[in-house]
Amino acid sequence: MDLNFTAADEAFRGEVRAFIDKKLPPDIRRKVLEGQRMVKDDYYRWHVILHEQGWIAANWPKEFGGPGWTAAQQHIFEEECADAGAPILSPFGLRMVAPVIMAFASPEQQQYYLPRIRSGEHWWCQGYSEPGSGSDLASLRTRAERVGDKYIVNGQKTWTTLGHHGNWIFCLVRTNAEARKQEGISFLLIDMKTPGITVRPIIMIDGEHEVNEVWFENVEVPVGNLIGEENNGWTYAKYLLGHERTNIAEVGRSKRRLKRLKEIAAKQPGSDGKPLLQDVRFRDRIAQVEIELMALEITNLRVISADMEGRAPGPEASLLKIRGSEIQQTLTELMMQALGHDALPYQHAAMEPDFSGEVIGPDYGVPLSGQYFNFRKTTIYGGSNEIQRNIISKMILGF
Amino acid sequence: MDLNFTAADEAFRGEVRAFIDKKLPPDIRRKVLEGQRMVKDDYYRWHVILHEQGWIAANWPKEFGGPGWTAAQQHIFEEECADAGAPILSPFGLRMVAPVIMAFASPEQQQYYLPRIRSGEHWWCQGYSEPGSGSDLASLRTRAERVGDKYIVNGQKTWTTLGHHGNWIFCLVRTNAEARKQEGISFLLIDMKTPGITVRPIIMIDGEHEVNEVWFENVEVPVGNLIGEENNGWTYAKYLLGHERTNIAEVGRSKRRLKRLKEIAAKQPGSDGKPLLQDVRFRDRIAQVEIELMALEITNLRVISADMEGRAPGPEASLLKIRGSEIQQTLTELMMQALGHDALPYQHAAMEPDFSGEVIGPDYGVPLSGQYFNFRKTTIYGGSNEIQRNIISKMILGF
Amino acid sequence: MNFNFSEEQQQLRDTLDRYVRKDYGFEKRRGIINGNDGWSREVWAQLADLGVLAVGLPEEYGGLGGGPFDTLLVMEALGRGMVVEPYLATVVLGAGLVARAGSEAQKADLLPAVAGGDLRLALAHYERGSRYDLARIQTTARRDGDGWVLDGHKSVVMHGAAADRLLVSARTQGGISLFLVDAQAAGITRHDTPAQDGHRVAEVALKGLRVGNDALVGAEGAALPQIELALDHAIAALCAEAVGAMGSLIEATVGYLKTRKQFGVPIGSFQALQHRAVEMYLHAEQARSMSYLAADKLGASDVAERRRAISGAKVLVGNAARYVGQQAVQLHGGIGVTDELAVGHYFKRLTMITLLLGDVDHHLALFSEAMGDLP
Amino acid sequence: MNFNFSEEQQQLRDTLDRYVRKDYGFEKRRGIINGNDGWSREVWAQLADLGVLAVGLPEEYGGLGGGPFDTLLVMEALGRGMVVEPYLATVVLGAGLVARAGSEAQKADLLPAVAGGDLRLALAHYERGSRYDLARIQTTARRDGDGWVLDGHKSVVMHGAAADRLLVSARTQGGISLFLVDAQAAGITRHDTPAQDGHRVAEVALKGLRVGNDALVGAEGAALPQIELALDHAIAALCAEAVGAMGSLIEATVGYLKTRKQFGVPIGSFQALQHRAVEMYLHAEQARSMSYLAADKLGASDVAERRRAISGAKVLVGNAARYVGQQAVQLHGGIGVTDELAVGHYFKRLTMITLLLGDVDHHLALFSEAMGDLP
Repeated sequence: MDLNFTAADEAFRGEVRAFIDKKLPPDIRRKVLEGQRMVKDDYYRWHVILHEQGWIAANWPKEFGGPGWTAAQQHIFEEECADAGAPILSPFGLRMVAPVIMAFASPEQQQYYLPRIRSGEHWWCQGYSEPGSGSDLASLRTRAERVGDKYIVNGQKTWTTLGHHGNWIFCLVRTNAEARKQEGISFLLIDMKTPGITVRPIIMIDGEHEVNEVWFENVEVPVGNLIGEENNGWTYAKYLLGHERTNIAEVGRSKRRLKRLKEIAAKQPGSDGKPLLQDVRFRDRIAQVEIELMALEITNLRVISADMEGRAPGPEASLLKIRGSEIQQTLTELMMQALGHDALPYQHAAMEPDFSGEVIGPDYGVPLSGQYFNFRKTTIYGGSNEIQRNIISKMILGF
Repeated sequence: MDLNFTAADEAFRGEVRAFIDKKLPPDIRRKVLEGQRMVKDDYYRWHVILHEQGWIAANWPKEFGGPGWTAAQQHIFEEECADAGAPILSPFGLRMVAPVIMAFASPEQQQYYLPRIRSGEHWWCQGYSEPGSGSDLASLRTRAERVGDKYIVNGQKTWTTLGHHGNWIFCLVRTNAEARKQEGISFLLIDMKTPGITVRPIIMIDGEHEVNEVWFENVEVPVGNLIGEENNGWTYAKYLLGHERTNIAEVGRSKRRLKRLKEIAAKQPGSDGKPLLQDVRFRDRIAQVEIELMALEITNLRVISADMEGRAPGPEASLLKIRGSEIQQTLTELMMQALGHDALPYQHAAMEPDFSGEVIGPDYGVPLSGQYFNFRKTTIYGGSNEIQRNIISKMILGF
Repeated sequence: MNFNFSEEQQQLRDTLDRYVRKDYGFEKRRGIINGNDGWSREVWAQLADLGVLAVGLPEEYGGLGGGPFDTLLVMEALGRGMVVEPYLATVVLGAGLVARAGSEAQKADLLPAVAGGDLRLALAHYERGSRYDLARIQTTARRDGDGWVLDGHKSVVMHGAAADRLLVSARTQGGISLFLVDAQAAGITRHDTPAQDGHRVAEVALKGLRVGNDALVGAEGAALPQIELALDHAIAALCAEAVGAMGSLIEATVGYLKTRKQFGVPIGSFQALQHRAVEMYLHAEQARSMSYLAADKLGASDVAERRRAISGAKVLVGNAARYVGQQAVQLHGGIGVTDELAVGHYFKRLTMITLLLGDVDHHLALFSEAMGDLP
Repeated sequence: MNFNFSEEQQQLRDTLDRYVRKDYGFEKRRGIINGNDGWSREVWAQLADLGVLAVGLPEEYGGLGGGPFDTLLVMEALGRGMVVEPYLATVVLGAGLVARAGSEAQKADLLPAVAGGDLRLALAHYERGSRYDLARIQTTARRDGDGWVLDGHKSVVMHGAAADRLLVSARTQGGISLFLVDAQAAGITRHDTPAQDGHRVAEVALKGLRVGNDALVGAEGAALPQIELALDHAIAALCAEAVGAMGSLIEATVGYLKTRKQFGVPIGSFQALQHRAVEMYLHAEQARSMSYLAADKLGASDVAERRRAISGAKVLVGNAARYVGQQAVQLHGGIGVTDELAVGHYFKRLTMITLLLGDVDHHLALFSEAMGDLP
């Protein structure tokens, strides 16, 4: 039993930190740390920088172009990126479709897609959810009819994160309407430039454009874009959902936000005029979430340690998702609460880095209410926390 | 809209208060206020005092010997009794079986039982729950077989509160094993001196004897002890459960306990040596429960006001039960917490009023931990809070 | 003891409810908040026609002589429809202050115009750095001849840009004083901004603003208790608004739970979600009770008793609004966090209500500290 | 980074688990706590035989040289079986203090005897009115010839009556000092009382108690940091015990949910109860993590870092123990609040653990106040 990283791990951390310090563009870092609006190029530039370093595919095995890191190293890398204010890499290519391609695609598919994911040439989106199928994913209705060497795809996907940036989308589609609901589903890769695809923005509660609806109208997809076997897509989908959990707890980013929260609380006045950080009640709230986060960090390391030994995943991934999202929500709520009346103004334009108008309230306050509203999504997406509780219940209770 | 009592109500309050001041025996009052162990005679003496005043059957209509009070007066009476430290009157006769007798029993039964409930000659117990049927009351298995002009009763009841004091018990028994589960149940009154009845104590988590198991072995009950029609008992049981809600919220007693909590917090030292009542965190906890109780008092009055106008009961009774029990638990928890390490000693003998040994910790501390443990029952009994939530859900959601 | 509203009160509520439901739909509201002003003169005129603006004002100045429970009814109905017009700012805060503290001339000048829908008011009190402390203001008013000159900056003034006249607090020799100023006067700059909840707030800069001695509302240096009382009225009103909004939100959520199907059944058939909906209901009912208590105690002669009820209400309603808002979003799932549905907008309004005029921690502190003299 | 226990550690845990399961059943425990002493010499001897008493003590004094994680393993196993014998008092608190602060002679005198099961210790520090403040003690020790005379009253001393020797803190000229005294000495009166959780506590009165200079543990006036460290070890141990108890309680509750039928189905099929069980699991897992962190930081050279982890652990484990205990009772329904089932006893032990050595509020305050120097 040893909670500390090895000397080699710590050396690795130093290397990562030095690299980020040197290579992460300051304008991007500032945007992330201050919660300004990100554009596609911000993500892309960082992607390319990591690609050039050979670090883009942190979780990939060496044979597919990954850096060959241990789980601990991956964790350290994530933590350092989060702490430094590096943008979140879109997970849909690197962490979601890639493992499926590595596990189930043909060698030709692997050779075609994997390098393009690494280089950033392909920006992947996820075509899972549909308006009628949220938690009940397997009830999806988008259908792909095979005609000759093509699938004709019709239907609608939704909640497609950053779909307006993407050029490829992996979709669950129904290829057999007769079969039981999980059994008629296939896993299809679709070029978003194919005629018949329409991407429509969904404006979020904070007024931002982040997710989309994607409509398919007689979209022709070569059968060569099918992953694995037809009607076997549910297996791959489940593999994907169960695969990625190194970063599900978002410990790194929550630690950064905790730091930010304390900075804000040190600047904001309390009702007695002294800094809010000296207000017993507010500071206690910070303390409570900090303690919960300290525990989650250890829990996360426990899971990583089990992963390193290849122990079978238990309900821990759901645990990390539930507590991780709760902590994120508490942190964003406290940051908003710290603002008092300054949380009220909605300053859409001030979220641009080149905004030169008059900001109402402190500069750091601009994105905070929106972030609180937006982060309500964290207990909904990626399998809502209710679904996560069902999963744990199944494992510990059998019901 | 007027939240205040009328002048007439306030005058009534004065009358009640003066009466209690004069008539409530000081030894009993002290036991109640200080949480000492009560004996049967404590309850009985107070019962008789109220009976002599004509106030024993607060919730009964005049024609059956009640004082003819309005709902507001009943509320005031309860509140004053609670505040003064009067013992809780056993509800099983006065508030549970009596309304059923008034509504469904024959005139002869009414003339026999009701005066004896008022006088205290009959101390009633409740024979509802069985080991196998808690929340699922209708699954009860105690059976009564009709043989001539008698029922032969066999089975087991449990959680019989103060069953060791009682001489009558009203029971739900199965008189038709073939019928659907709610339909074969009858409502039977049983003299506890009948041969074949055994009362066995259940010791509670706090070490006290409060509830019992009651065993029936070929107990012969005259058919004249049946209320209403055979196999129609479920209707009467539901009537009983829905009937009594004036006092379900326990606002009066919680207000007294809140006062007690503040007294204790003013005496106990905080970690900084100043009274705990000046400790921000502890006082905030008191404040939170006090605010919740302020709201519940108004909610309770709203329900009484609706009752006075005969408006149909909504989910409010369940609301009062849920929040009322939560508040009781919080209050007992805070009193225990106020003791710090003094909450540890278990001083069973010191709960007797004539205890003359050395008390460890402050005198007022003796019953507090036990009370906290014991009060976990409040969210379980009388239809657990989960069942209450189901009831509300049914009403507002239809599920 | 009587928890019924009078026939007139019920009529008022029904009329306003009908108006809001019929003429203030979600899309209409969206149009209004995206418009230039962020509120609608047409709606304002209609509210005046319905008598809503007059209800809480004294009869001798064109009002209907209603009390806190009438204001409560109005606010609850406005809350149900998320009405963004400056009712709270103009009638509850502005006109209320004038009615209680103003001179005869000021009342005669302003109140009939407010009641008739021809004049809007705003209270410019809090400043950057005040947080929720009423006394921490730095705007100054110094005597200049037989008038005053005001300098300072008022921050996040509710509906400051919609107002024709502003009630501005400022430090004078004797303490804190209140001035009634023309919003268009030279020396005032207003910066209008949409708020997160669709309402509007303004920054108000005062630079060498000259006003006459007749601008003083109440006695010089004696404004703080009046401002505190006005804000207590506003808190009680916000509590009632929150009760209305929670009602709508629970209705929407219950409706969604009944109709949205997953796994072949309505999601409302899942017990964990049922119990969540029940907890929302419990919070909302307790909040309703506290909104009554707050309204009732506004007239208490004992200030401590009033403040206790107001702070208690803000705490309990704040906790309720937070729970109900967050759970409504959660139970709606993805569409709960979009701009498309009303749900998210109710959530935002409820969130801002909890922050306005003192958050839960602030009022818990006030309530808790007042416990000192006990027992 | 490695979250595995060594083979030896696993063996120790397995042995102890097997012993507790087999030889320390619920009825056996009931017999012990209802006995005169409230603990069993036979069990104590068996624990000694199993090596449990020696595991955390230095090798040079008959111990096995284990560290905080070994103590954690033992305490977790004892927690699983609600073992009431004075392990915490004797080994963790008493022997730990002597091992860290005692003289060579004291160590040689006491530690092998503790390891062998022949001697029990207790720390008599807190007094009535201390609440959780370590420094607020009034017992005095004054020099008398080449010895000391102690006067005072120690309150709620964990297993004070089972101890052969007591470690007593007292004010001396230089500050707070610690004395090792014979529990049978003239001048000591002990009043043994059962605690709510089946353990024993004692009131210890000291009246003109004479001890030699060799009774002093560590330097005169310098005991407070040592006592604080000892109590931090005890807090970490209590956290581990709570993790063990929560594990048993969750197991029992899950078992009950699976088998208890109502409405014709196991009550575990009700989603609202399922999610409650899940929340118990989440609390318990987070508590486990914090118990590791607390054990890890016991050896931190930076006292602030140690205290932060200890207080954080006591807060999180306290909240978890409260939730798990209360819900276990609630989910068991009526039988959960009887003396009959183990459930209620686990609940009582967990409750007392949250109160011992600083409750959630106390440690939250310590943690929160230490945040001052940030960021």
